[in-house]
Amino acid sequence: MNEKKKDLTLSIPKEEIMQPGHLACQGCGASLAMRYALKALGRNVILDIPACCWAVIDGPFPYSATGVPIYHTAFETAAAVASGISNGLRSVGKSGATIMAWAGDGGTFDIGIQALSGAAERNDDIIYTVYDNEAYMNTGIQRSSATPHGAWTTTTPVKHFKKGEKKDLDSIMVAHGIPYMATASISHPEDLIKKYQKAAKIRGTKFLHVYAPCPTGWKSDPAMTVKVAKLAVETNVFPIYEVENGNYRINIKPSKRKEVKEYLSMQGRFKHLTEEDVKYIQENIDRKWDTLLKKEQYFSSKEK
Amino acid sequence: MNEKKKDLTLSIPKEEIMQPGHLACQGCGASLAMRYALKALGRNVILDIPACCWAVIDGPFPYSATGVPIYHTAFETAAAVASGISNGLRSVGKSGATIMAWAGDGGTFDIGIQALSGAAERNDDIIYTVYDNEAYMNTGIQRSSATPHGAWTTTTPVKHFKKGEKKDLDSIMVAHGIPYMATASISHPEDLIKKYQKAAKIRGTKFLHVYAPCPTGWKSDPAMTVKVAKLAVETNVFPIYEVENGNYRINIKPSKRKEVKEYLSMQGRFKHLTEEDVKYIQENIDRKWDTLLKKEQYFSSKEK
Amino acid sequence: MTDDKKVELNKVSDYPEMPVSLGSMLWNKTSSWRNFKPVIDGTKCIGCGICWKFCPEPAIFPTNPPTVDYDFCKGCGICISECPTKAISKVDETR
Amino acid sequence: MTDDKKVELNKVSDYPEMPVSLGSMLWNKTSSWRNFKPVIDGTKCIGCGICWKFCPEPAIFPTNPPTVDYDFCKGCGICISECPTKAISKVDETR
Amino acid sequence: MKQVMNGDFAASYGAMSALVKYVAAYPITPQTLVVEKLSELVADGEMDAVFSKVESEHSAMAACIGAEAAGIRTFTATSSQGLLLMCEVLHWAARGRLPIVLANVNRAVAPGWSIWADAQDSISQRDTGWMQVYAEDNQEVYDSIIMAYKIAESPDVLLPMMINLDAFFLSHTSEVVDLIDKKDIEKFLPPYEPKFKLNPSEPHAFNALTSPDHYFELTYKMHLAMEKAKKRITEVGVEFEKMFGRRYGLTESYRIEDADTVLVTFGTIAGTAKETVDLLRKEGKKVGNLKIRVFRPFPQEEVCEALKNAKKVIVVDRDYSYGFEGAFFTEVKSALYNKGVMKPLYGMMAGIGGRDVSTGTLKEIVAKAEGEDPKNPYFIGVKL
Amino acid sequence: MKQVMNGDFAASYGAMSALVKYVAAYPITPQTLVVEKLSELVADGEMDAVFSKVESEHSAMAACIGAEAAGIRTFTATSSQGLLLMCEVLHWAARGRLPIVLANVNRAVAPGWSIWADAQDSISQRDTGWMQVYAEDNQEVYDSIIMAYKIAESPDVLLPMMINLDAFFLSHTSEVVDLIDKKDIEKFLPPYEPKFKLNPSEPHAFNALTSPDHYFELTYKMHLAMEKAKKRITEVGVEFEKMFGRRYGLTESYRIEDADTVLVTFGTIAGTAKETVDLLRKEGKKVGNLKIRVFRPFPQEEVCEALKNAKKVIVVDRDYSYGFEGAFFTEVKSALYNKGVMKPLYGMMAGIGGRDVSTGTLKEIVAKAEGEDPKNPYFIGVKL
Amino acid sequence: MIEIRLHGRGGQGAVKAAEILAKAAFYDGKVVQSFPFFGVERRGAPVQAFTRISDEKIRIHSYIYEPDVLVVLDPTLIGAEGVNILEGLRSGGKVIVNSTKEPSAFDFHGKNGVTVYTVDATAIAVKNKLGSESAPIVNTAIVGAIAKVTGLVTIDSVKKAIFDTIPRNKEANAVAAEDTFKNVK
Amino acid sequence: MIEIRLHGRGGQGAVKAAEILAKAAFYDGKVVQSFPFFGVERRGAPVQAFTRISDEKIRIHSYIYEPDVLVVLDPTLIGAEGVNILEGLRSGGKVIVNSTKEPSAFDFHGKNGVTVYTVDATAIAVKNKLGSESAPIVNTAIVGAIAKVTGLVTIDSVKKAIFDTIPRNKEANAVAAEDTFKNVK
Ligand SMILES: Cc1ncc(C[n+]2csc(CCOP(=O)(O)OP(=O)(O)O)c2C)c(N)n1
Ligand SMILES: Cc1ncc(C[n+]2csc(CCOP(=O)(O)OP(=O)(O)O)c2C)c(N)n1
Ligand code: SF4
Ligand code: SF4
Ligand code: SF4
Ligand code: SF4
Ligand code: SF4
Ligand code: SF4
Ligand SMILES: [Mg+2]
Ligand SMILES: [Mg+2]
Repeated sequence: MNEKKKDLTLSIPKEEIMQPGHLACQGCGASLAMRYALKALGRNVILDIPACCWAVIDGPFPYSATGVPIYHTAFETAAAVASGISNGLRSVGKSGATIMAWAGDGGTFDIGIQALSGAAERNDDIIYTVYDNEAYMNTGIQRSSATPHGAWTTTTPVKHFKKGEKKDLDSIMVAHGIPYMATASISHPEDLIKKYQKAAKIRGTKFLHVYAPCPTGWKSDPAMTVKVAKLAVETNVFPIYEVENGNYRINIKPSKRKEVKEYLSMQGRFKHLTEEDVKYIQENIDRKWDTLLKKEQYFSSKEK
Repeated sequence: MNEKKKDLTLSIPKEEIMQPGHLACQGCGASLAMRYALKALGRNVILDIPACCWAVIDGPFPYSATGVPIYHTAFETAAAVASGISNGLRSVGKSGATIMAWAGDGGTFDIGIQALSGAAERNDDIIYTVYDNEAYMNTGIQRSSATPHGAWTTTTPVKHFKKGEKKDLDSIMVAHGIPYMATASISHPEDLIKKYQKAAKIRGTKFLHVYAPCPTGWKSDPAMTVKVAKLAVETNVFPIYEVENGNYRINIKPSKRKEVKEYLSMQGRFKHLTEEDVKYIQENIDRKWDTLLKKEQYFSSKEK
Repeated sequence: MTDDKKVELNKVSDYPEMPVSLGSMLWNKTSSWRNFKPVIDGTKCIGCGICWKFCPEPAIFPTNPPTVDYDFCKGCGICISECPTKAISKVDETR
Repeated sequence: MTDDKKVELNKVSDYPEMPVSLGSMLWNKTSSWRNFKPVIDGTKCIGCGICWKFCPEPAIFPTNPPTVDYDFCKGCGICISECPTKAISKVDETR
Repeated sequence: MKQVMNGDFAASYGAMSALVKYVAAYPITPQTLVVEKLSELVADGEMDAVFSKVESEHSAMAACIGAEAAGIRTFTATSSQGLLLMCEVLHWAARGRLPIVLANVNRAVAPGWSIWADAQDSISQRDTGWMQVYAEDNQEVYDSIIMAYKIAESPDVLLPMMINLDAFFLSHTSEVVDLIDKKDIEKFLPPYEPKFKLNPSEPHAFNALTSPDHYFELTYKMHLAMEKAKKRITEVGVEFEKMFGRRYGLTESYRIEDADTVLVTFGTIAGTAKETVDLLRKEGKKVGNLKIRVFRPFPQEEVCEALKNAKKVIVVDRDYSYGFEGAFFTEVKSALYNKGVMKPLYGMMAGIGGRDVSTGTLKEIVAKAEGEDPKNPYFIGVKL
Repeated sequence: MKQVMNGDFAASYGAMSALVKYVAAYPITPQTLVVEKLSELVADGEMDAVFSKVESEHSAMAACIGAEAAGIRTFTATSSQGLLLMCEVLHWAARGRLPIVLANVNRAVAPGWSIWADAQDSISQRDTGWMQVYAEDNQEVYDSIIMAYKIAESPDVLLPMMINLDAFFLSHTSEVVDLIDKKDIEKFLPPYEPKFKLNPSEPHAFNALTSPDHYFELTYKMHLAMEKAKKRITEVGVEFEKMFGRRYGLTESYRIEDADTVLVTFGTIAGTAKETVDLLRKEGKKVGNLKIRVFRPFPQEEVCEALKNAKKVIVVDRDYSYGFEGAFFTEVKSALYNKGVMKPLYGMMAGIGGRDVSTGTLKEIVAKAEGEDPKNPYFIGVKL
Repeated sequence: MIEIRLHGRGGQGAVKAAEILAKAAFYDGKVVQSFPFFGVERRGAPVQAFTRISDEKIRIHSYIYEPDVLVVLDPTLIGAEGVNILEGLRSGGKVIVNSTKEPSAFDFHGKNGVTVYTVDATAIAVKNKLGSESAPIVNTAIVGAIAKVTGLVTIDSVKKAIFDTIPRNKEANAVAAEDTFKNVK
Repeated sequence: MIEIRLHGRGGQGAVKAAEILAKAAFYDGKVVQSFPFFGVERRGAPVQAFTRISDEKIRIHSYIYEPDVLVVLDPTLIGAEGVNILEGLRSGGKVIVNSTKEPSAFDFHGKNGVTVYTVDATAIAVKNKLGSESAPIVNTAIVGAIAKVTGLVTIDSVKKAIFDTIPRNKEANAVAAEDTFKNVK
């Protein structure tokens, strides 16, 4: 009966491991992040997830939407639990599955950084993902140290909006000397998936920092989630790069970087900012991008 | 009666704030570190000290050897308690004293890194000192993430000697974007004192990493404490440098770096190492020194 | 774990010893979250797969043209704004 | 807090409400830790102050030549090995 | 001034009214509204304080410890996992004799994750040396925080105090709260001026290594302080009533004089229990309620006195010491034992993990106790 | 094979003998010898296990949780501050139903810093859902760890277990310990094969958000597991005796049949108490000792049975629930109350902060109880 | 004591509506209590909120099982999968629905003594520029209708409560409430 | 039951000596217990260690207050500030000192029934190359003297215990013990 059409174009793996029925808000970037990561890694994966939106998204007891084993764990323990799973299985010679900690920015930049630092120092064989929505969303939008300068949150009210830069966790993790650190965005699933596939093949601690807009917390239109993420890349708000054994590679270099203003204006969390504030933010972005370019120039395998 | 001689040459402040009678082992580098730091800072100082040798050195209840107020606190809380003291006093307009967290490498690189990272992110107005004796000494010489590759400790017994590099906390702290990070050694008290004096004048989080040999844990001759520390500098095992607002400056560049072998051979903790092991260590030191030189070259205010 | 039944836990002995999942979330038809529905116009569709790629549920089947799974579509509108040919429209279900 | 007396805490009411220090450690004569004593030879001493600078206790007074405080010197030997003129010698106290 | 506000806001205003200078806290459901409200009050300049937005509850308590040791009045708030994460530093604050005040929203302990009402979090910290109050409504939350500073900072008490409020049933429930004027507060609450504090001109080392020669004496002083705290809580309650008309003690009795059966309850269940008592009285049943407001120090004298006429006692616990009983149940019995009193006593666990405790539930509990012999513990409402 | 070893080594060999595969631990005095010994055993290849040298106790327990959830037999050891730092994750292991075994060296809790014997650390974790054993000597430390796995891993128990040993008095004291052959262990202890584990071919989510509709039932299952654990502890003790000749139960009675006065003790004090009983018997005093070996689940039936003939009971606590009493004292009374038994009962706090409890101390305690009326709590040896 | 339950969607402000209602009753001299559904609110997902209004001290703190009044902020919720709007409604109860329809269009109108009232709060919100046109915010508006239908609170108190609670566009919100007060059927 | 207290300095191995003594007694069929002073050991600072030897199960776990035998590994400790070697020694007790001196050189010799024995364990350690010349380690050597003076353990068991306990130079350590066994006065 149906006219025979050619197949739909699929630029990312077809199999859906994460299933619908989950509890993410409409237009949630974090749910996209998981969908892509699992497409990249397949089913031979064990996840552990600390307190964060994802602890809710997966569904309540006795259900799960994700299709792979998940250990829900205490907020500050994501990396340590993953270490335990990985080393525990190694102790009995079962090291086949990919062990992945999957945590929010709060659980990573703040309360979980110690466990992460420890795992990285021991170079435990895990992937650590932080899906970054730049605040504590699960508890209702409080600042984290990943919250960018200028943003409103409930603990950085408009009169005291967040002051100070986002913690540079990427550089911190690079300083830990781990074999692989990469940033990725839900707006660029193909890049993201390639990075997970690469990470799965490397032994030791891999750190992936995934940009995941949150319409609820950013006061943005759920329909704009992907657009906002794309703009973050195009404005250099969130550069897409990777560091392998200390060697930098910027994966996406916008031919002409867009103005941060465009990015900010899509999000209610920034609507109180003055022109001057925006200028300050723009300058910082440009300065940081320059530093990153320098790092790529001086610290890359090519340069050696 | 005494023949009149000219005064003794004093290259560091004369006043002794720390007093004898304390409980450091013979030849303890950590006690020298405190002696110098207080000479630099004077008496208008509030210290907090987590679990570490210094929690014992100061003396038991109801005594204290140090001459300034000390809050002994839980192992993992040094930075957070200092933040609380600093911000608490600020809340009532009393911001005169220097607030300093004083912790061992274990309490800093490992169990205390989260509190430190948090304080740095908030840029709380404190000096954070880690006196680094490269292991948990107070509990009897267990490895920390500051323990160098190759070292024996009780938890890295000779057959499983410490593998993997010392965590590069200096770079980690630089990545936090704090205004001041510096290394110093008890073998170079004049440099050390200058750095404390500088740190005391900067607002925000200052991180000082002080090299403090431990004859008990390093199985070295107590009489050699200063010599060992000096050699660490001369071999580039422990480079002396500072980073101010992202700008690197190497303070001491050995004209000809000595062989690490000389340094290692003074310490029982390394006596099991083979020639090959030593070679590996030498290579790593040289590689790291090169990276540091590059950083100084590309990231310094001069270069701008 | 793939069927869409709710798990019956009516008495203590029905409960697993550990707090583990025993079923998927497919019983949870999130259609009730939606206040409009995306409708794909097959004539405008070029089969690029972008809507499928960016659906966060996922609630789009990768047919050509794609089909929306209205049991689960939450009505976020991402597919609508990402479709390069504006082949997807927003249909009010309210009134 | 600077005298060298031990603090008397003989009954509960002697104790401070909080666990705070009430005296210095100067009562703790660490001479008992020592198994040799450093002796400075004033004739060899050039007054460079290095021994004073590096004593961890500190148990050297900054006189010229320096004087060792034998109440507290623990006998670590640092002053001996750092003295540029070998003006300090190790004297056995044992036998 | 009367306002409609939820329990979290009541706690926030409590801290503001008590002239707190330093706050360090970390968000957790259902305490989040406290950190949000305090952020706002500080940002708006209504509250003259510094608020450190720290990276964990552990650091929240540690920062409060630092500030309090420097002689600053501090406040924090948390719940459940956050309170447990503080455990080591809770002990620190207590043995360090720092009169910090903490508002804890009673929430169930994971795993499975639960954000709902349950007192397991605070009950499991009963051995830390903190004083513990359980509030019945938002007014009590607010008032208790103000009184807490006066009690805790008493030179012969110097112990930290935890004010507990039930998750959602108070934290997110809006009720009328009467706020006290700053002028009146200043009359009621003296400034905090501790004898020992971190002060370069009077240097002391705090908390040094304490040998077996001294440690026990310091513990004993904690005991004396707890004994004294019982008196102070009562005194301060009386003073508070004189100034503000609302009375709070260690316990609160409701229609127990002639009651055959007495319910022993805490937190919001106490309010629902009073309602239930009235309903049952209408049915002709002589029931009363004893609310245990202060759990640490445990008011054993008051509890024994209040229960002396009861023929039957039912203790309702929204907590469970796994492998034994509800904590209130155990301790009430222990207190009666000390007085040599033995009577039928039933321990009922109810409302665990946020399960609702309605007047219906409490009626069921009373009916259960009427029927049978003491066989403990009972779990009320479990789908057996 | 008999060897002279300290308590920490006994704990280490216990883990090795129990065929533990994964260890994550962090050093703390006086537990350090455990991490050192295990490091050595693993390095030497004597123990076929992976040892993660984590960055804190919190991560030690978290890593054990991860490994155990993956179906691996795990072990950790800690003490005092370390145990408290684990608090949140202790709850996690218990409600997560993971049969992890932990050796805890009972050390006093700071501040002031103290490294000496005191059970406040573990007592203050009595509400976490962990089973708790208190060992009297190094042999019992070793044996208890081996039995712990068999008990904890029982499919109807699935609860973690903590074996406590007194700081220095056991941890650093060398005694003769009889080690069991691997062959025999394999007969005694079946491999760990949990029904649910992290396994990609049978995916489950563990510990998800649990609404008030379900949480209470899971708590109730913990209660059933604790009840079952009492039986299993006894059964496993009998089996152990059959195979290895040493018997361990929930409690242990010493000369109590005809005793007028019974001491109730735990840990090393129990041993010293037996010695004291013999000394006092020689003086003609009819004294006995009841050692409470297992504190969680609390063996209320056994305690009541053992105390039924006693005219006077004295509970010795090396711990103190600030603002109330010693924890053992409270719970013994509560247990007797449940049985309707009332008799003179004295709570004596002794040995706090490492103060020595000698036969002399225990004689003083008995003398005290002979003289006076119950006035609790007593603090023995405090320089009043 | 009167018990009211409100139905809305995560992000729509049903909780605020319940609170405004409570505050209004407080200004009218009543004792009040209001609270959200105790759960995890998700943008888009169905949520509930509650208000208790009484003349005496409200001592109970437990869920509302048998509301006297139901308020439905989003009409798509009626009949939506997994949502049972009518659960527990007392016989003789009132149901206020934000809808363009007539009360009689709802099949439960008149059954079990239940009366349905409708008001086009969405249109009123749009008219008053509350929220955006595609996502109008109706939470303040609807309270006017509640005031009218139940008589539990005066419209003046409702307006006062709106002024106290809403940070921006206080005036427009108050006008909207007045509008629904007048236009509910 | 016999109770022994050993005095040394942090880093010298007094604790190991106590343990070797206990193990030796265990090999001789005794029930034993040994432990260090419960405190913070500091390199150079005076420390103590203890051993109990008995024929029956040792049930007590408490400090030793009245030792039967004292062993002093470092003679500079005698009379050192804050150190009271003789504290609690039972009348009739024995004191073994590592010293070149004669027993009679110690003023407590013969008082209160106390007998002093001396042995130059340092010289013996140096001779056997235990530790360095400037810091000889005497802990194994001294146990030989204890065996001889007290008769509590056989020298063969002492040697066995040394072999079991000392990681390196087992032979030389055993020889040293034999030497002190022979040379104690
Ligand atoms: C110890 C502890 N403190 C606080 C919380 C409360 N909490 C749960 S999730 C969360 C925020 C998570 O933020 P993030 O990691 O950024 O994840 P997101 O919710 O944004 O996805 C907080 C504060 C907790 N569960 N445990
Ligand atoms: C929570 C906690 N875990 C462990 C300890 C035990 N502990 C005390 S000091 C210490 C080692 C300290 O090492 P470091 O910080 O390097 O200082 P050092 O002793 O080397 O001077 C340890 C593990 C503790 N006090 N608290
Ligand atoms: S709050 Fe944000 S991150 Fe969390 S589920 Fe909603 S959209 Fe996703
Ligand atoms: S162990 Fe090392 S750091 Fe500690 S007091 Fe002794 S010498 Fe100093
Ligand atoms: S509207 Fe959103 S949820 Fe629905 S199909 Fe489109 S992308 Fe998927
Ligand atoms: S995005 Fe548009 S064009 Fe592409 S497949 Fe979907 S409907 Fe067709
Ligand atoms: S030997 Fe050491 S302690 Fe003594 S004076 Fe010299 S440096 Fe100071
Ligand atoms: S180091 Fe030597 S020369 Fe210099 S002051 Fe001291 S004794 Fe004199
Ligand atoms: Mg986040
Ligand atoms: Mg160290």
